[in-house]
Amino acid sequence: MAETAPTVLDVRDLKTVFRTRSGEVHAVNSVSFDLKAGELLGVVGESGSGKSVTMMSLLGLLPMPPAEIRSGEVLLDGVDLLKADARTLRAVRGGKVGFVFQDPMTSLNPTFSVGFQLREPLRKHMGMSKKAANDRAVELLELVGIPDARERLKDYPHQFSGGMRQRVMIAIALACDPKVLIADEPTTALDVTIQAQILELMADLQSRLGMAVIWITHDLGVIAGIADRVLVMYGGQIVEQAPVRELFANPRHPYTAALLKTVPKVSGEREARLTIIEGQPPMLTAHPTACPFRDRCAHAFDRCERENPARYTVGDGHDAACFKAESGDVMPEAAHA
Amino acid sequence: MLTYAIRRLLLSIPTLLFIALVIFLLLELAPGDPMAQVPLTVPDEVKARMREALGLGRPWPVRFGLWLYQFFWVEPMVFLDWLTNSSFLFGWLPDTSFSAGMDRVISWQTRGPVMDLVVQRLPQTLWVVGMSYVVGVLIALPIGILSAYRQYSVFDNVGTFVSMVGYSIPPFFSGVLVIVIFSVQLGWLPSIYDTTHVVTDWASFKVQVQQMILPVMVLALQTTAQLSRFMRASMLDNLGQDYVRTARAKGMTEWVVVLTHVLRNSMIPVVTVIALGIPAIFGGAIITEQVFKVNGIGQLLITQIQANDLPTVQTLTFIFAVLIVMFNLIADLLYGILDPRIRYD
Amino acid sequence: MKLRTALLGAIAAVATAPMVHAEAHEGERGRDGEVRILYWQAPSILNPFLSGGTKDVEASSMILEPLARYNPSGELVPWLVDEIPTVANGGVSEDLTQITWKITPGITWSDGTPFTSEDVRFTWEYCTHPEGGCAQGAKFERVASVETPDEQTVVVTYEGPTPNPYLPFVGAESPILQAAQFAECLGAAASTCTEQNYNPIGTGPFVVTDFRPNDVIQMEANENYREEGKPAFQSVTFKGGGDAAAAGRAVMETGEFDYAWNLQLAPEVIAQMEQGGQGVPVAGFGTLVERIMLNHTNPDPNLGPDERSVVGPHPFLQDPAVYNAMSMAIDRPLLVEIGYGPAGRVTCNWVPAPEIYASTSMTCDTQDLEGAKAMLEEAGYVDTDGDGVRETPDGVPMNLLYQTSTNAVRQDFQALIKEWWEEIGFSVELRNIDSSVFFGGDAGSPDTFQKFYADVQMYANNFPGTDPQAYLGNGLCGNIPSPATQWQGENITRFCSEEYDALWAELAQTADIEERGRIARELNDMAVQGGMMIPLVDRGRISAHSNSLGGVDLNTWDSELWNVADWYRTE
Amino acid sequence: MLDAAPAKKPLVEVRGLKMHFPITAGLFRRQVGAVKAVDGVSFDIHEGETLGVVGESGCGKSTCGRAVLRLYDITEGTIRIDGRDIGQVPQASLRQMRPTMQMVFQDPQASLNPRMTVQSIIQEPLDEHTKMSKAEKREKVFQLMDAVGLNRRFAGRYPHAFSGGQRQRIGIARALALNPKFIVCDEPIAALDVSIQAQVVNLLEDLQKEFGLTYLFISHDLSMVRHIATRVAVMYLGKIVELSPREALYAEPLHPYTEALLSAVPEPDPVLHDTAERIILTGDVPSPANPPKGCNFCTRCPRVMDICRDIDPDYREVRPGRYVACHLYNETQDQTAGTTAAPVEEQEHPTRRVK
Repeated sequence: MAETAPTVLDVRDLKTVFRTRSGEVHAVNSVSFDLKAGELLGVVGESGSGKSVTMMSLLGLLPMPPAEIRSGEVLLDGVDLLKADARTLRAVRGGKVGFVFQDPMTSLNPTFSVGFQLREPLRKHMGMSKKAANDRAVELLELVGIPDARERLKDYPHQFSGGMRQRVMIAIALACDPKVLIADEPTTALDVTIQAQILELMADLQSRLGMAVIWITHDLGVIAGIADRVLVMYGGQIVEQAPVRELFANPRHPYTAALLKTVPKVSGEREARLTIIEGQPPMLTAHPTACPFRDRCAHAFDRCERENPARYTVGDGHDAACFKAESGDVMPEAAHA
Repeated sequence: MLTYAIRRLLLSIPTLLFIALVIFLLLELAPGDPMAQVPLTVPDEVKARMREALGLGRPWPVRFGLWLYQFFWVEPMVFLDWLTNSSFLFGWLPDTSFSAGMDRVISWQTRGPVMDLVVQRLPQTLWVVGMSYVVGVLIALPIGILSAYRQYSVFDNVGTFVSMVGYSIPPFFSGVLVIVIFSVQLGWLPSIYDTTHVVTDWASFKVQVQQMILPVMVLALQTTAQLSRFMRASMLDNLGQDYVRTARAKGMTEWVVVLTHVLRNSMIPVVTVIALGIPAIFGGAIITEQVFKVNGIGQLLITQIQANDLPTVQTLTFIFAVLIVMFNLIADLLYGILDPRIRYD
Repeated sequence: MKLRTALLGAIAAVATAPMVHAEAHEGERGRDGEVRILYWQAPSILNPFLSGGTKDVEASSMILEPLARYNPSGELVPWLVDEIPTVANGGVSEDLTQITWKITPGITWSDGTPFTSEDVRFTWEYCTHPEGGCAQGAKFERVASVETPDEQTVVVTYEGPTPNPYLPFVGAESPILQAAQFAECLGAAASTCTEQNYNPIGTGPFVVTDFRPNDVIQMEANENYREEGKPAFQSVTFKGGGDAAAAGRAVMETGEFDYAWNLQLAPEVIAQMEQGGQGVPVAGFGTLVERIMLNHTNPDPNLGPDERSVVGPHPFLQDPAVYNAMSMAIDRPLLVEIGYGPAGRVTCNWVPAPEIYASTSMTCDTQDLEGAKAMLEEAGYVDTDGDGVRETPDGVPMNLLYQTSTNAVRQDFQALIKEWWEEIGFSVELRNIDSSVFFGGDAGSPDTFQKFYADVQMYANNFPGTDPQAYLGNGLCGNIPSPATQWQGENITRFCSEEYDALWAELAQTADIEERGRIARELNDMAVQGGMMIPLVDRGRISAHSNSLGGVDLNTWDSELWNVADWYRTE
Repeated sequence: MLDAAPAKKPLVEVRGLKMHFPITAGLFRRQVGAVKAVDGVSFDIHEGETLGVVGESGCGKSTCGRAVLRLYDITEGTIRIDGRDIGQVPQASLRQMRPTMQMVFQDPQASLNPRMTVQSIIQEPLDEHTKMSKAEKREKVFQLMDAVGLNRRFAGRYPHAFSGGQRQRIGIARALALNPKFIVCDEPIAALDVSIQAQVVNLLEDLQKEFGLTYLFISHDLSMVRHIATRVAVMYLGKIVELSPREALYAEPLHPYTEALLSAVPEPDPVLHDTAERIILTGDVPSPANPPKGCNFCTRCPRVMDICRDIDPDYREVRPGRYVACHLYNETQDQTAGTTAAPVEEQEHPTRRVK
């Protein structure tokens, strides 16, 4: 992982709120992170932790209303996407930034052929002729390892297996040589053997194409295998950020530590009893004024009730939002309001 | 798909025969007398003789069998004869007379062949009810799409209100209302439909359009109300789907997202609903036809029901049953054609 | 027969006004273009012998004609003959068994062939064929033979003396069919002659060009019509369908049609439509009487179906004090006003017209509740148990079940009359039955008017033509419906009186018109005073024509369109 | 290597279980084939143990679980539960057997009637199968709620008011209501978050100890199965390819599929990840309507031999307590598979071993 690589995406103080009938849900709270060229940034967290919403917020893919981006900056190549007009945003989506979503069955339009769905971004962003787009589509399918690519262009999504469908999704995301690929739980819906295939494919593609990848998952195993750097999210906030080995070897946030312990393994020592995190994730109904993990935290003390901890630097590229880590310096731009 | 269609067609035969029997028995058991409209001045024994002449003296299984024979054997023969004698298509074939000497299904009230009545009534029904259906569909689809896309907007709320009005105001009210406004008060449009009007030139075409406006308007309001709601619901279902997010993530414009990706999927159920509504066109719109004196199939059915004209009512309701069964099949097949995920075998 | 000027109400007078101008209005055939007629009940067939329906009879009357017909006064007028045969002019035999019609020479069918006595004879044959199901069969019932000594002469012989020989070939219901056209349509074949039934060849002023059953008829002037310069209209559009309100609107408000038939509408609705200024309503009165029939047998549901309304006198309804009190309690002018307006008049008679047969011996146009109560008290009907309902001297409470067909006006009447009767001490339960069941004649249904499973029932009835003999025969003991007769028979109330039967027999033997009138009036009084019914309203008919249509002369004895050949455009 | 708990008698005995769903086609809907969802499966479950069934989606593990409870009318085979043969018994007479065998479903959202309160959901089996009084039932429901860790105060609430983990607890309480001996848990944790999965698994273990339950635990999560199961059956395309005691299976998988499956599970340990050798299978699982000739796994097997494409291997006990269906173990039973297996030929085969 080259520390000197330039930053392609810089997110600062992003706040996203959903307005529902029963009040506001503060889904993303003051999230700040950056993405360096060519790295694979893993984002891990349970459902409701805000990891998907954060990524959807970046390119305005949340339905607004009910979603509303309260504040923040998303700088892609120096352009603030939150202030960009619709046309600019559309040029970025599918162009500079590609997306892969969780369920390849529902994420592909069932009534259009795979070829049509592949050609769409090519013709829009690259202005290709139908013929050129077709050739490129074949190339892309071959790139993601789909045999008989040319024949399969006229097939519909349901005629592909789950793994093949996700390959098609990846081909679409890669169509216009994106600088950034955002993959939102891309292997969650797949079987382990297929997941292994896709993980291998992604590693291969990244090394060949060199784009930066944000990989959202709840599976620590996947993160361990693929990520260079990891963001841990909880309750709409980033609670820990670290290089992958550092995170697994030396988790500094109690949540990260507990999460690592709850996961059983297929090898090594078998635990007599699974470690659990008692309680439920927090309801994000108000702007947080306390640590979101305090109710489930074994180390919580009275300050955690009163104040939401900032992200304190605890090592090289490693920070954690916990008062236990306070000895370090506060991340410059990540002080929770 | 073909096997599926054939299988369904074969299955529909016993279904339809059963429907025919049920209709017959229902009509048979319903109270009422074909002589009820004959004035009281006609003595009872004359009425009894008239009933006898209609064949009412025979037991019902005989009459049902006769009707089956007439409907399924004689009428097709008559149709064949017509094809070879006077139709455009097969007029060059040697004239046939398969049906010579056969008794057709005869209406008790008009003493004419029922199928001739149907053929006579179809044009105006198809023109008026069919046109209103087309107009209704053409209005309903954009309204439904826009209502869904701008859910809870002013437009959507107005659409909801208009649909509610369309649903809840019966045509015998709205029909009379528009007659009072446009025919009586303003005098712009006729209140009575002229079924004998023939379009020959621009002026007569204008007359035809004028006399169609009111009934089409009243009927289209209902179609629009129902379909636009359905279209809206279908669009809303699909707007929330993952593939819409994918399309947006590919940088597609909203126009493409909505009118290409979402519309195609939303149309699948809507098209089948539209197909299922088509038999209703042939069935006519009983009340509206009555209000505007568009003497089509619906009006025929209601007058013959009032007259207890069993053969006509039996034949008409059975034709509706056939149409409904057929269009159900067509709707299912359409579903298979439109939705690549569905394959019949 | 005298002109029944008395029958012409105020509105009818308006209608006759243009008739005066009719004589002055002359010119070429077809000069006035198109006339548009609207019948809200659409004609379904143009052969009146296969349909009893008024709409069909009247539509076909523009094409088919009888030998003689009735004018608006109820007088017989020659139509295809030179004069009406009578005993006086020798046309009717002295023994009243034979009538001889002389056809006017030179009359042709619309296809140009001559109209002959053979056509008349054929018509008799057609209608009396046992398998034909002829709706007018009753008119030919006593005819023994029809002979044609020559092409212009028709001799009708009856089975016995027939004081009223003017039934067959008279009036719109019994016109002449063309023998050549209908030759193949005898008996069972009648139903299959679609072309003939839809497009009969006639002698009338118009010929059919397009007939669409239950929808529209298009007609053209008959080029072979016998009268020069008639009809004034070249074509007719005869539209059917919709409802009475729409028909009235189309003539009086939007002016789309020239003539609308039988506007059975609430009086205020007609008045409002008239404000439209495009047309006017016209009224005519016939013999249709809305009446309350009184059951002479006991309809008690506790009796079995074979006893109910069959045996045993009614516990109180045969007492004159009871039914006279019931009649006195009714405010007939109010009923007329709310129910029929200009289309109704108070009547105390069963036979309200023609004038010669209309009794004048009774009056009933004032309500007298106190008198009614007194009458009941005096006859011993008192409320002994204090529940507000009188009991008979035998202690039977005076409960009435009052049934009628479902119809808005009838239900209004029921409500009012119930109120009045309850005021004088009856208990009244109301019931209404769908008209197709009520009048349907289904022997299996308990709800028909023939079965009369109620104490009183209300409906309207009339008789065809002008002679009431057969109608008065409805009161004969022999006509009582019962299980034995499969509930057939016209004597619905089961009124039975030897005296009445004897007097009716006398009527059947009498030819002299004045004498027939006297006997008929006496029979009418006997029946009403004997408690057969309580007559309420003489119901006329209202139609409407546009302001520009002249020559309309509303006729309730024959087809409304009887003189359509004389209609013309006034502007 | 001896089976850990051989002494106990089997509570559930399944022999040759087949569950085929017919495929019909043509004008007269003739059967032209069958989806062989479960195709000849045999196993025992001892009293008080947990048999884990693992496999990828479509391998027939859920169908197998349902078939064992006779939620389907099975195509072939015998099922004995607690000494009674229920394989071919008509559904009506199964009713009285139902209390001893229960099921916990995957999707707690879908398997709970949203219009019933928690109280009535848990009480429903009691209404059906017992003659308890109202008060008794109420008390029983409270006991069950205590047992699964739900607050009694929430008995009157509706399912939507609960989180996924709590809903699964409701489902478990319902399954426990009739004091069953045997519970089929069909992917009970698949829909739950990681931190909640552990809670539910621990609960299931506690309940097993407390009530002496026997589980058939169906899951695609090999690490969870490793934790909860006593013995593990690995299914592939309708058949059990390997059934072994847990420790033995995870330590030394015998069947090539088991081996590949285990190696595909991502380990939450970056160091291990970078060093371990991984087998990545190519291609997809064939359709159960049209399984390959010979061994079902022959199309993807990294150690495929000619015989595998012809002959379906027998399912045999190759070592004490270890059952495998693979031609690699055709020789004597006491040979160690890993060392004596036929040499692996890699040249043409697309399966890769990666680091």
